[in-house]
Amino acid sequence: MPELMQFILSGLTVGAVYALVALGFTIIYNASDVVNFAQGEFVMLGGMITVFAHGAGMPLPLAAVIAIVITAGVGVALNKLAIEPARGAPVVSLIIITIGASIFIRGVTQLVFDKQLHRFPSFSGDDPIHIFGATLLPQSLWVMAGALVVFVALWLFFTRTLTGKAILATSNNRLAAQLVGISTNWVMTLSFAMSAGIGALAGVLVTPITLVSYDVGIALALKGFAAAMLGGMGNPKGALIGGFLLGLLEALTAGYISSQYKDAAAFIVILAVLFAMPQGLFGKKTTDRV
Amino acid sequence: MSLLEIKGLGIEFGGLRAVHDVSFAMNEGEIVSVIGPNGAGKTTLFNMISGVYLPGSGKLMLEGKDVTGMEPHLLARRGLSRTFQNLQIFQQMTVLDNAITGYHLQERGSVLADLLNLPSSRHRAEAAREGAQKLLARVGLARAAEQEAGNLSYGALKRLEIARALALSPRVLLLDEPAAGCNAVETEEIDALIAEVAAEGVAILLVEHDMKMVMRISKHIVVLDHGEKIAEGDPATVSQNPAVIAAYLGTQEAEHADS
Amino acid sequence: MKLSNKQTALVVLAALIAITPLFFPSSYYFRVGSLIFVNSIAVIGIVILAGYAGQISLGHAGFAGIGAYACALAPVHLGLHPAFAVVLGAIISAVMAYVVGRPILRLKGYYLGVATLGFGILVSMVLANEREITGGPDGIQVPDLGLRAIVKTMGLDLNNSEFWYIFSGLALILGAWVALNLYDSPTGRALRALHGSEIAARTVGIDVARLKLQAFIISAVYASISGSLLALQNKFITPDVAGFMHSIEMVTMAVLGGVGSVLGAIFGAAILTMLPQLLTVFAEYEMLLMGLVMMLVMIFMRDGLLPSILRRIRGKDE
Amino acid sequence: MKLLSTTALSGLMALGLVSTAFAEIKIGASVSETGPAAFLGDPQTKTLKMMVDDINAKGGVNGEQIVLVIYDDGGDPNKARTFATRLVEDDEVVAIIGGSTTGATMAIIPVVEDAGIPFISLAGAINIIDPVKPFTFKTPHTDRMACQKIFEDMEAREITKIGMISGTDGFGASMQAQCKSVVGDYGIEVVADETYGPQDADMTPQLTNIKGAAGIQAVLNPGFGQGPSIVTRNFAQLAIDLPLYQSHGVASDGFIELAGAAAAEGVRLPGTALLVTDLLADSDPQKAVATAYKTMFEAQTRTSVGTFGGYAHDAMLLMVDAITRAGSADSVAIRDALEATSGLVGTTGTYTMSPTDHLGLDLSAFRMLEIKAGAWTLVE
Repeated sequence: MPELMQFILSGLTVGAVYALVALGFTIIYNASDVVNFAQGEFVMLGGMITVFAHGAGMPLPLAAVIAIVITAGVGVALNKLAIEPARGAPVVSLIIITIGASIFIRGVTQLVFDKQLHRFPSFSGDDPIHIFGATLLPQSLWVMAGALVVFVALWLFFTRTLTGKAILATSNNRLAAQLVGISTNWVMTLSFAMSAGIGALAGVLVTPITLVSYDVGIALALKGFAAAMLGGMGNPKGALIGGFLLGLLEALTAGYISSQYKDAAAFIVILAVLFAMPQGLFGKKTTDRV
Repeated sequence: MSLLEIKGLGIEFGGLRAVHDVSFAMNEGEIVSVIGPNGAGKTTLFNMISGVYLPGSGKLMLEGKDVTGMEPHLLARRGLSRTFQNLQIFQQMTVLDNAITGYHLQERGSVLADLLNLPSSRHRAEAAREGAQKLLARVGLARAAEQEAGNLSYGALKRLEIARALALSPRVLLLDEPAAGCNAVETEEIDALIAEVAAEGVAILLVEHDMKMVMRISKHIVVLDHGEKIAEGDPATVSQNPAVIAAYLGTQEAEHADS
Repeated sequence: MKLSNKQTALVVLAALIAITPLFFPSSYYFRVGSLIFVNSIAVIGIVILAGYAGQISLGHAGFAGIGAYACALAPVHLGLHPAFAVVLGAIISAVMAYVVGRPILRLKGYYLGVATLGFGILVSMVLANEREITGGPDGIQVPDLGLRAIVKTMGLDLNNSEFWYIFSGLALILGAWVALNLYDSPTGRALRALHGSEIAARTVGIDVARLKLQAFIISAVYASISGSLLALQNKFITPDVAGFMHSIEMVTMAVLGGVGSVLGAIFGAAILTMLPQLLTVFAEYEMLLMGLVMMLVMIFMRDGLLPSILRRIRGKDE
Repeated sequence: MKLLSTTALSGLMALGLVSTAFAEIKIGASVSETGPAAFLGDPQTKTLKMMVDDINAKGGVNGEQIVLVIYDDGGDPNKARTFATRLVEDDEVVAIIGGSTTGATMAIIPVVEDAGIPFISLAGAINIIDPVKPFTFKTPHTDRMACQKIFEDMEAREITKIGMISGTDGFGASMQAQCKSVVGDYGIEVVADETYGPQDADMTPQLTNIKGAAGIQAVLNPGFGQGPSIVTRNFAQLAIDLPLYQSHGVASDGFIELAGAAAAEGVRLPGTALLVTDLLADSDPQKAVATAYKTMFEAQTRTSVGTFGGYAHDAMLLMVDAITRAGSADSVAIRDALEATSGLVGTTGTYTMSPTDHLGLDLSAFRMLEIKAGAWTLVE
């Protein structure tokens, strides 16, 4: 079954990309109940800044670190300038603010950098690894490892650290969190910085595979959003599994059914899952309180 | 046959028994109160009776028919309406529109007629509007009719909710702390209103913390503690029941310890 | 005689549509005007769904796509006159809204968002992939409505932009009238009630699931007609009409202008339709400014442009 | 509020309410400078601007300066139509260049045909000029010609069974359909037909299926943007030992860079003289034009020149040539002159138009290129 193996490896590669984007969504959502549609732009910035820093002569690892730090800064700015002033606004307004932010970031990026496609070398070369008759590029392993590491780190962060618990507490009840002495502003700043940083890390990891240009963010954000909702928004486990599931679904549909309708298959499954489980696979059940 | 009969109702949230095996019955024109310390499960019981929560066990009979697990809007059609402990007012709508909404079952009709503003639609709306204006006068909110509901005081909103619930011309009315947050005068007005409505033959189920009011107007009292019924009877019997006293004293101590 | 809110809104709208052409330097402005009207019709649908009933949709362009392609395909394959193709599109959209809406309207907030998004993407994907029927991503020709020629025989010779300005202007007034009727009607009140508190709405006897579905269907018909008018006006249509960006554009227009009111939404549609035309002077800064405007309005004028502006004007009067 | 009034003011200025000069020829353009087709529109915008500057610096056309009014339609046909209306009705241009994508072009056509304004499209599809419309011309080869060029090469290599993997964007889908409609003429059979989305990250499942198709001898990938680079890399990853053909959609140095020289080794595609200016014989009529454009573009943008910018170059060249010959800036005169274009050498090929041919190129203008050691070479 080398074909099946190849489909699965492809699905895991693409799924890891989606999972990384979905994990970024999770943190901001946990801290603020905001689904940040500019998350894809963080990924794009990670890739673009690395490309240009590397192009300016910096070694790749340094360029990547710079990209992550700058993007985290952009995330903090987004929170301070756009999300915090809009606190309490309805869901649609927040969607429009974050979409506005994503258009803005794209607009700035194409001015500062350019509109061309870019790529930088894979971290460990391009010699395929052979697994049961199928092949995998070493960069895919980097992306998958990245998704897993980020997941484990987040999981530990949310369950083992005081700050992580503070973020969850803020999400559950902002006022109560303030009453017990949590600085909710700090929590928000931190979660936007983390989300943006993870997004940028994703950009650094995936650019050698997917290439990058100023407008790759929307498609990534949509898929990441879908993956996060499939898994259940706010749950890192859901984001990880949702991402991989989506990637596998697409690859298997492309392999066995129709490559034209692979995205359709993914969305039909999402609709079916939400029909059966309105909170996604791992989302919290909520009861109306009256 | 009683108008409303509750037979062994119970529900669990995540393994926690919120309400367990509660039974009682009420007839036309009766005022029955459910009392008990905070967290005893009164509101949860209300939510089950009004169809907001699906009961985990037990039965709910309305006019002898099993209506367990029926959705709230269907129960409303069968003559059951309610108010809420934490106000559920339509904040963005005017006071009058809030009250008219109570007439939904009478004023609803063809959507097409509504879209095209056909005479049938206007007549339905007009009839509901007149009814709502009368009801607002009855609860003393006639003057505030055109205000946005969000601007009203807490006490006024409580009365608005009662008006909205009355608009359904219910046979059973569930009032969840109607006098909470009201001053003495307002409480008295609500008190009188409840008695008046009951006199018209409506069965009223009441959750209320104002014990003076409960003792004064209830015909029958059901006492809950930790989700279970610990006593029931007329006000005099219940107030002397040792279990009831213990439950209340216990919570009072706990409350003191808290503060 | 004192006018009701509804009458005032309709009079203002009709007057604006009738008077502004007097100031048009060229017929290009008729084109922009007619686009504003066509967009407004879709946006009124969003007002009914999101403003009245409080439900979001990130996939309404899917219905616009159905309406548009009905006009492209029905005349060719079914021999239907384009005018009836508009009706057919609206019927198909309504049926689709019913089928899709029943399961997904149970979802709330972002979950409803992703489900509607999925629907929109499915429609645009079918339109792009079924090349033999739909012409694929490069689009398809749409037959002429034929009405302009009839108007010409009646002695009124209008160019394409002028004709569509008048035609879609009338359609918009009709659409606004219907939406304003709904607002104050029993159904409209029930929709606004379930927006305010779903649980209270249910306890007064409102069948929430049914009403949400009705709002969804009505708004789908608006989107469908808007798509049809766009297709007939452009005489050419591509799957972009059903795309995610078009869905977002609809919602943005509604919310930016003021999703709670029909006039506000039309105002939003007007601003967002004109903005790209105005921003052409800034060339490469266009995108950046577009994003900036979206963010600033939502942050500083949370209820939308029109309500905020009106409030400011009234505030000065007092 | 201040922002709004500023925008309104600049809007008025843009709408031309503030003075215009005289003795000038206004040429309009609507291109996809941003959006999914920015790969096309971005170099096209730059090319048009630098050419107009260059022409004006050299004294203009017939002694008059050219004014270029250019709008970014983002590849959205609806916007393209609005901008076309604006160019015709408001800016009152004498001719229009643009429509980077077929969709945008098809939306512009009714406007220009209605108004009688000559229009040169920069998009590929054959139905732009077939059937011929009086005022519509185009510079790029049709996608059908690209298919024919590729299949000719396959035929010469005795390839009879191929697999196709196409992008689902307009470019890929249109070329996929055209290729399938002419493939039979060359005795070639498409035994595997796969697609991918324009933003997809991995095409190994599709390529695995193609690899497994019985008797397959070559693979063709119609598409543009990042897709073909990823396909090429996946092709190498799966070690598919077959000839890979790309389309003219990726005919620029950027493709070799993105796909990587190793993965792109041996890839063939139909390109234009632009990519191989150094390899052209000095006697080649295109050498001078192509070299001049390449030098100018690369000096001003510091990005490598590509086929798409070349289309805009040729469109402007055709337009200026027609205006010169017409001796006036009258739209109908320009149209007639355009139709009478004969032997005009552009970067894409040599144009000879006629009332039945509003493209004026033949297959000879395409050159089959092969990537060897990270550079373009001519296939003889």
